Amino acid sequence: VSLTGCQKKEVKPGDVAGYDEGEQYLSIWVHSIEDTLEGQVYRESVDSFNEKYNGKYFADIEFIPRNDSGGGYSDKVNSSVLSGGLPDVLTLDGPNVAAYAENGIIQPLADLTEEERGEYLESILEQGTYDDKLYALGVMESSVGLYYNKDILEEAGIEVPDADHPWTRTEFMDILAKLKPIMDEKKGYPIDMTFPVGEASIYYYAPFIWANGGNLVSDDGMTVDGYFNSEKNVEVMNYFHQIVENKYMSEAPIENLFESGRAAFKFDGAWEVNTIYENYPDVNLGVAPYVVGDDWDGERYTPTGSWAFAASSETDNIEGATELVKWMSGVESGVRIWNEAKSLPSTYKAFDQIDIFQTDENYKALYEQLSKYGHPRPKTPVYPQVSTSFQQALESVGLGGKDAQTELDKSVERINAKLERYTRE
Amino acid sequence: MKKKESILGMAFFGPALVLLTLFLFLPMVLTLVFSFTDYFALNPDMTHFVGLENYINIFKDELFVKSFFNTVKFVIIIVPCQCIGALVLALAINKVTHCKKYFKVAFFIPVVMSLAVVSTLWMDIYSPEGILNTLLAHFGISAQPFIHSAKQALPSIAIMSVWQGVGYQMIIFLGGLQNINPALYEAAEMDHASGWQKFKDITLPELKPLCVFVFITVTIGAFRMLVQPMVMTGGGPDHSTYTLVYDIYETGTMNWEMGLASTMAIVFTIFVVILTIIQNVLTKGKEEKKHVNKKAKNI
Amino acid sequence: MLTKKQKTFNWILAVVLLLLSVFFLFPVIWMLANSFKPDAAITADMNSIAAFIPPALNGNYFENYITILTDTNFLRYMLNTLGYAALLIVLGVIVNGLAGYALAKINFPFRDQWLLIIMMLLIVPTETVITIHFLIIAKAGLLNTVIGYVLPMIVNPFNIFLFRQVFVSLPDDVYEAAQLDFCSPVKYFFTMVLPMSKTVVATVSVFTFLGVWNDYLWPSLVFTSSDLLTAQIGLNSITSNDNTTMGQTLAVITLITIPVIIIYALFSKQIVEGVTSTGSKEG
Amino acid sequence: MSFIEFKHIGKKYAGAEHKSVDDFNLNIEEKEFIAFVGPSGCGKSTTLRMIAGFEEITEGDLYIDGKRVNETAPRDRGIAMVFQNYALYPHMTVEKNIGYGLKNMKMPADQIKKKVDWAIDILGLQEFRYRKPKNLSGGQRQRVALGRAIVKNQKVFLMDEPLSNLDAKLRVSMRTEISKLHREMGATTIYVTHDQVEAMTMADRIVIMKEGVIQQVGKPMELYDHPVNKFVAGFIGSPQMNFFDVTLKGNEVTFEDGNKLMLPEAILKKLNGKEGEMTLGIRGEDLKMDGQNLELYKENKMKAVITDTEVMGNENNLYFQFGGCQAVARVSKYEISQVGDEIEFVFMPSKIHFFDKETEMNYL
Amino acid sequence: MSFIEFKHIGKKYAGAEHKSVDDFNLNIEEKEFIAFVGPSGCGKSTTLRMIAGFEEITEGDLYIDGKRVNETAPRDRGIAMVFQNYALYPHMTVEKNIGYGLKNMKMPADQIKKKVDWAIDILGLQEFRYRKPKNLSGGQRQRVALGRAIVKNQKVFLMDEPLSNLDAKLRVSMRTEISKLHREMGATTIYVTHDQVEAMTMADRIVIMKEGVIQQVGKPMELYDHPVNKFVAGFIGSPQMNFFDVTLKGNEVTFEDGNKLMLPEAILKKLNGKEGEMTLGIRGEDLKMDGQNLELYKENKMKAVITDTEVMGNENNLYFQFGGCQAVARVSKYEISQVGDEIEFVFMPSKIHFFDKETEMNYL
Ligand SMILES: Nc1ncnc2c1ncn2[C@@H]1O[C@H](COP(=O)(O)OP(=O)(O)OP(=O)(O)O)[C@@H](O)[C@H]1O
Ligand SMILES: Nc1ncnc2c1ncn2[C@@H]1O[C@H](COP(=O)(O)OP(=O)(O)OP(=O)(O)O)[C@@H](O)[C@H]1O
Ligand SMILES: [Mg+2]
Ligand SMILES: [Mg+2]
Repeated sequence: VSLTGCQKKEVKPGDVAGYDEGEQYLSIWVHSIEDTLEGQVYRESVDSFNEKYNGKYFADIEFIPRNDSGGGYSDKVNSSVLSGGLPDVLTLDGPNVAAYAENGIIQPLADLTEEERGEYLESILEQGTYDDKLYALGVMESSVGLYYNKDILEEAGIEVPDADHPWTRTEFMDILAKLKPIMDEKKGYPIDMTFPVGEASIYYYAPFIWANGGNLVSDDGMTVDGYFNSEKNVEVMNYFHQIVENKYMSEAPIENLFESGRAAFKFDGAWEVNTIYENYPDVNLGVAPYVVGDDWDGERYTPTGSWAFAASSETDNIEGATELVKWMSGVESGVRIWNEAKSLPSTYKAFDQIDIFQTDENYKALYEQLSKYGHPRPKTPVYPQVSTSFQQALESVGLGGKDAQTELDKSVERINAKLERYTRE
Repeated sequence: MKKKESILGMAFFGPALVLLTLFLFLPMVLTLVFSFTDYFALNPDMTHFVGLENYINIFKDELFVKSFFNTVKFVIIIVPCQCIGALVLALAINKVTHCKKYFKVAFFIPVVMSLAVVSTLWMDIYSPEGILNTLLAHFGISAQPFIHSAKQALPSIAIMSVWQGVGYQMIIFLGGLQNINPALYEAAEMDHASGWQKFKDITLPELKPLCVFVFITVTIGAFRMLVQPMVMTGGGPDHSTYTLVYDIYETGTMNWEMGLASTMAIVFTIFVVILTIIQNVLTKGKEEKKHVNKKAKNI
Repeated sequence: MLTKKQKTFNWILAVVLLLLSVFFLFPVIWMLANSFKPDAAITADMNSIAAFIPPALNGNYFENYITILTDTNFLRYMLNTLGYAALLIVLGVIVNGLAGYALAKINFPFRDQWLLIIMMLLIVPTETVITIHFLIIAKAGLLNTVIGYVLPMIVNPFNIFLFRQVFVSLPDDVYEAAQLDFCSPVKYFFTMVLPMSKTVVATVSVFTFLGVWNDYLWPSLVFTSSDLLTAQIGLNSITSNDNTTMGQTLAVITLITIPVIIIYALFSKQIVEGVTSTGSKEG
Repeated sequence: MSFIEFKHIGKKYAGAEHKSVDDFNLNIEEKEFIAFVGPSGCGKSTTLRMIAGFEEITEGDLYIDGKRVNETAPRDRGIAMVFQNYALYPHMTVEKNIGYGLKNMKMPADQIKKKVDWAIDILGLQEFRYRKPKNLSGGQRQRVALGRAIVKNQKVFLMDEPLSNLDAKLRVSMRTEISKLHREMGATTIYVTHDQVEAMTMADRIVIMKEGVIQQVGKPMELYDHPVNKFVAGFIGSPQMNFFDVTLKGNEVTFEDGNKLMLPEAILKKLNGKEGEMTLGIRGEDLKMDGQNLELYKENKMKAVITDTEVMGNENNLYFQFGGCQAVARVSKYEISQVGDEIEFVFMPSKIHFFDKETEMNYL
Repeated sequence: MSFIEFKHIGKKYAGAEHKSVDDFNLNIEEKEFIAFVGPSGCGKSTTLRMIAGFEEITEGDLYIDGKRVNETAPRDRGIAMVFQNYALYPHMTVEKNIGYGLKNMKMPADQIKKKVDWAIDILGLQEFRYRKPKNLSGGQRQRVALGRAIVKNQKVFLMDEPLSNLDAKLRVSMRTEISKLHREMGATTIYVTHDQVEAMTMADRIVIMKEGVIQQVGKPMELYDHPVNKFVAGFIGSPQMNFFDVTLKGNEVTFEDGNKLMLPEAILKKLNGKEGEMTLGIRGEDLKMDGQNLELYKENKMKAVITDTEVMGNENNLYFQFGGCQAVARVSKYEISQVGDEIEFVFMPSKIHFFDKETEMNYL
């Protein structure tokens, strides 16, 4: 079955406004339409790239819409792999780096100087690296905060520790227990959390695994048995079930529980800070450090990761593509993405240039957590399977109360089936 | 003369045939071919022929089997509810003398709204503190988890789906009802038929061909259930709302396992085709039997 | 003739239906009412009857709409979609109509077999073949073009089937009369068959419109240029934007729903008739 | 008291401009066979449907067997009806169609069978007993519709153009069949038709309607021989009665083309001195051209040239110009004429009618 | 050479057991008006549709104006046709319906208008000009269908039961209209009908068919007076010809009930010595009961008792038992009789027919 064949678009100078004779043509796909704030940032970044490298490179951006359930952009990439016609540079979600690299859809970037590497947050470099080679650089980073309602904790007389001394699971469970009667009175729950379908579950809750000394996959990404279903992970799963069982969280999600002052804690993305500031000024917001395992010894564990730029394997101009990737993920673009779309940037300099990360304690806390303790999601070509398996296990153990070990073993089986493709030869 | 007609026929059918070939037959054939391979979307060059392996695997796959039964459950709930609901609505609207036009539009409105939009709205309805639970609280019923519980999620989605689609079938039935010769009812009135007898002896038999049509479209629709669970529950909780088409979609698009997804699609299609045929044979068979009886009596 | 008993029954029926219709309408009402409110008001009204009542008329009544229409290209997307729908309706009616006519009235080889196959094709879920559509369109170099978008959507087994069912019952003698009036088959199709089958044409048109209007996946694959995007994509990108408020989201959804409702209301009579002629002849 | 009484019955459809039936008064005796005739849209079906109870009576009172039935449900009026388009139950066999009413009346199965057998026998439907309506020819369907009505033994029998869809031959035989049934069953029958031959041959009395108003009620030959107005005269009889615009002065009738006719005393007496412009009417068969009559009325002999003939087999119609219009004479096949022949004919004086020019009423 | 020639034309529908039309031979002259009659299903429409080119001719050759047209497309045969069910274009106004053919012939617009105006005028459709077919009454639709055919000035004019859906009154007037049009336009016309009155009054010649086979071709009165077989004799004429089973011996005809009739020399001569069992046929109007005839044929006077009467206005049908069957006599309205009256009547000897019992052929 070979429908494959290079169908790469031939673009000649003059075909596109701005593409002049003597320039090298670089096509780039982004996963957002031009109309969105994010899309506009990319458009601006590409424009400034073309200005900067006028006469040398010309980058031509295409916007490909993506819907909530992941359709659209990824369908298009998948189909283009088959039909040929991938661009020189494309965006991809952080956890997919391994799969794309393993399957030869993207190629390693040209070497970066130490200085260039040093600009990026460690989590970004980590996310973009597979098999010791750097494939992708993101312009955005993300983080999840353990938000708390200052007024409620004060009322309960609970002190919040600093980033280097987070609550352990046991401590946190005690706090929840303490909050329970108070929150019952408010017709709420100690913590506003859910195990949502999709990517969010692994994103929010895998840190509990890492901070417990556990892991989901082996370092090379090719083994899960003994990792995914390790005893440590069983502990974590059971921990979540306890929270549910004790009714510290609502079994079914309730809209705006935290925002309306009926929950003391909430796990949510960094954007939540902005949302609360803008829409719920009554909530006195604080950011606590992510909860750790009882034996935590300071290793990285907090959620990170976002879409990144990579050079497709179809590009024969890896130098140019790398330039474009660097530019798109660079400081200037990072500042822009914050200003326009309120996404966290990916470089230290960018954070430095944005006042709010110095002045606002909550943003500052998030930045600190990210830069010090950020941990990328598992790097394995079967990531999608790992992610869904995690979510499903969490759901059936946490909510369903099933036996954690059995569930995790089942997951391992399912993931192994997918891994077979890579481990065959 | 005959030859001319053949040419004319092909000329008329031609454009559709070309497009059908390109966009339906070819994809189906490709799907069939893929189903015997381990075609992986991210790495098409590495495709191997694997024989029946995929077919064996999917039937060993618990999730596939589960999604299969979920789908059947959806069909079992949706088909009778939607068919009967549509019929009842149509009968009522046909009968009612006030605001007929308004009703025709009102019940159809969910049909014209996109599934994604409707699903989002219903998530609010079903939410623990949503309208429905608020309403239940008025009757002293404790809050129900609905789409957040493995037990209730599937029926909840099925009900929403019926709600959304029933207007379409209602319109079909309404058309059928308006086609029934009113003189038949007058004749039945002369023949001292009660309201129920009129329904049983005139309305139902007259609507029968339409019922078959509606039944098939609703069944196929229910089999193709995807967007509602995707938006509302993501197939959960505990895969209780994970459907066949959802599985196909995830396997193919999210997990890039095109070979496997193709196998599922083929199995799915075969299953529905068989069902349709059985259903056709059943209804036809009945008629033929009657025919035979009639002949026997005539002799 | 109505006896008193029947009259009372009719009133009861109307009331019951009215209540029931509220159940079918409330999402729309909720959506409509809230699309005029700022988010704070939406949250505040959430669990009371106020959620179904639009706010009092004030200066920023249409603010959500204004934001949507000025800050985004949504209007443009809606117009695009209308254009595609129009194009697809015309092409779809011609291609499917011709095929349906051939299957109904012209004797050509394997006609009945074709019909059977078309009925089988009704089952194929679009989701499973869309990737291959994309491949074909990509191979043909038609990505990001209107033609590439339209091409796979033109032919539709359901519509062919619908057309056939209606055309079968067209009287043959009109065709014969037209022949004696020197009318060619093609001309007959366009000047006689289609005008005589207005109801089914209306039905197919509305269904086509609905399909185009609510489709997300296919346009998202084909189109990359924002000049060409469709309303559903616009809706999706607007709603998935974290900065979009609930009210704005509802305003977009309202904008996207209203045209469909209007079109349906206008054509409901034809649809009822068109649909009937299909089903009832089936048995 | 009569069996069915219409008292000032009127019907105005919702939204209609005019009344479809207006001030309808009629008494029908038990066992009578009444035919309603009139041009299309004159209100025949409407009246019938008011009797059956399918249309509301908007004015007046309807009595059946002494009871006012305006508000009675159709099923309680004791009526059987044959519908214009049969209205057979399409999914039931002939047998079931006929027995359906009895079944609903909770008659025991063996009695139903007896009744149905009887009807099937009478109507000659034996071999179609297990067929469904769609497999029957028009005539057979018609008979099923009749069967459905006759098994029920109701006192009133309504038929709405029951033969309109049959071909001429079948129509004739069904006519006899219905007459026979009526004689045997003795139900009061109201029969709507636009075919005057049916009405003439079957009915005891005919009701002629026009635009919702009764024009004349009477025995068939009464209507034929003594129509009360020009409408009735023209409607009954085929070919239509000949009408001439004439001026009467003394006993002399002057036609537009100057021809003159002398009236005998008997007619003048009936005319009661009326004079001036009027319309003279005479039927085709009353224009005589046989030797005997030519001899008898020779002082009034007229001449004309035949412009057209219609040969009907048993008789011929001769067309010619006379008195300023086209006239037709109906002669037996034994009197043969060709186009172009000059003929002589006379008016049978006793068959002449005079109508008022304005009111169109018959003077005689 | 004739204008239309059928040479051994046959038609067998695919899948049918029997031929629907069998060995059909007929020559039609230019400008002739031919009527096809016969019972339902006898192949009339099939023949007509073969002429138009809508059905394949499976056997034999068809010539129009000297050219073999078996394979010619309908539009090239120079034919205009009025369809049984009008087949009007439902979405076009009357005017457009009539002009559509001309428009397709690329006639200039002003000429079309003239033609259409002319047709609309002739047919009295002025006030319906801009109506669509569904808003017309049956008779008006009929006229539009006619109009569509006449504007095209074709040489052959086919009509398939064009009046079957009209009421009696309208039928009579349309009959005249069509005859007039035929005379004015002079197109060769083939007219299919199951109504013999239409055929008798309009056609130059009538073709009687039965089960796909021509039974007789001839002028109307020829068929009426000299039917070649019992089928034709029975089919033409209403009420049907009386048939009696008789035995002929010498000049004595014996009926089943023993009544005897003496035949005159003239008939015996024609019978040419045939004797034995045969069928005697005589039409109702040839059973005479007026004084003159009773006197004339008094040696053959018969007696019977009237069992039923049909009053038709201008005439009456009297039914009675005679010769072992029910017989009918047709008498003028001037001869009045009641059920139960005993009547005397005679057979008009010159109108008696004798048919072979086996072959049903007319002996005379
Ligand atoms: N439902 C209705 N609404 C308004 N007017 C009606 C309705 N039904 C009949 N009419 C009108 O009432 C009048 C009488 O109609 P009716 O059906 O009684 O005529 P008819 O004598 O039976 O004629 P036909 O011989 O054509 O059947 C007609 O003018 C008709 O247009
Ligand atoms: N398409 C067909 N296939 C098979 N047999 C047919 C077809 N059309 C007509 N016939 C048969 O051919 C015979 C002649 O039919 P035709 O329509 O010519 O009758 P007709 O004389 O016009 O009768 P009618 O007066 O009822 O219109 C009938 O026996 C009929 O059943
Ligand atoms: Mg009527
Ligand atoms: Mg015919």
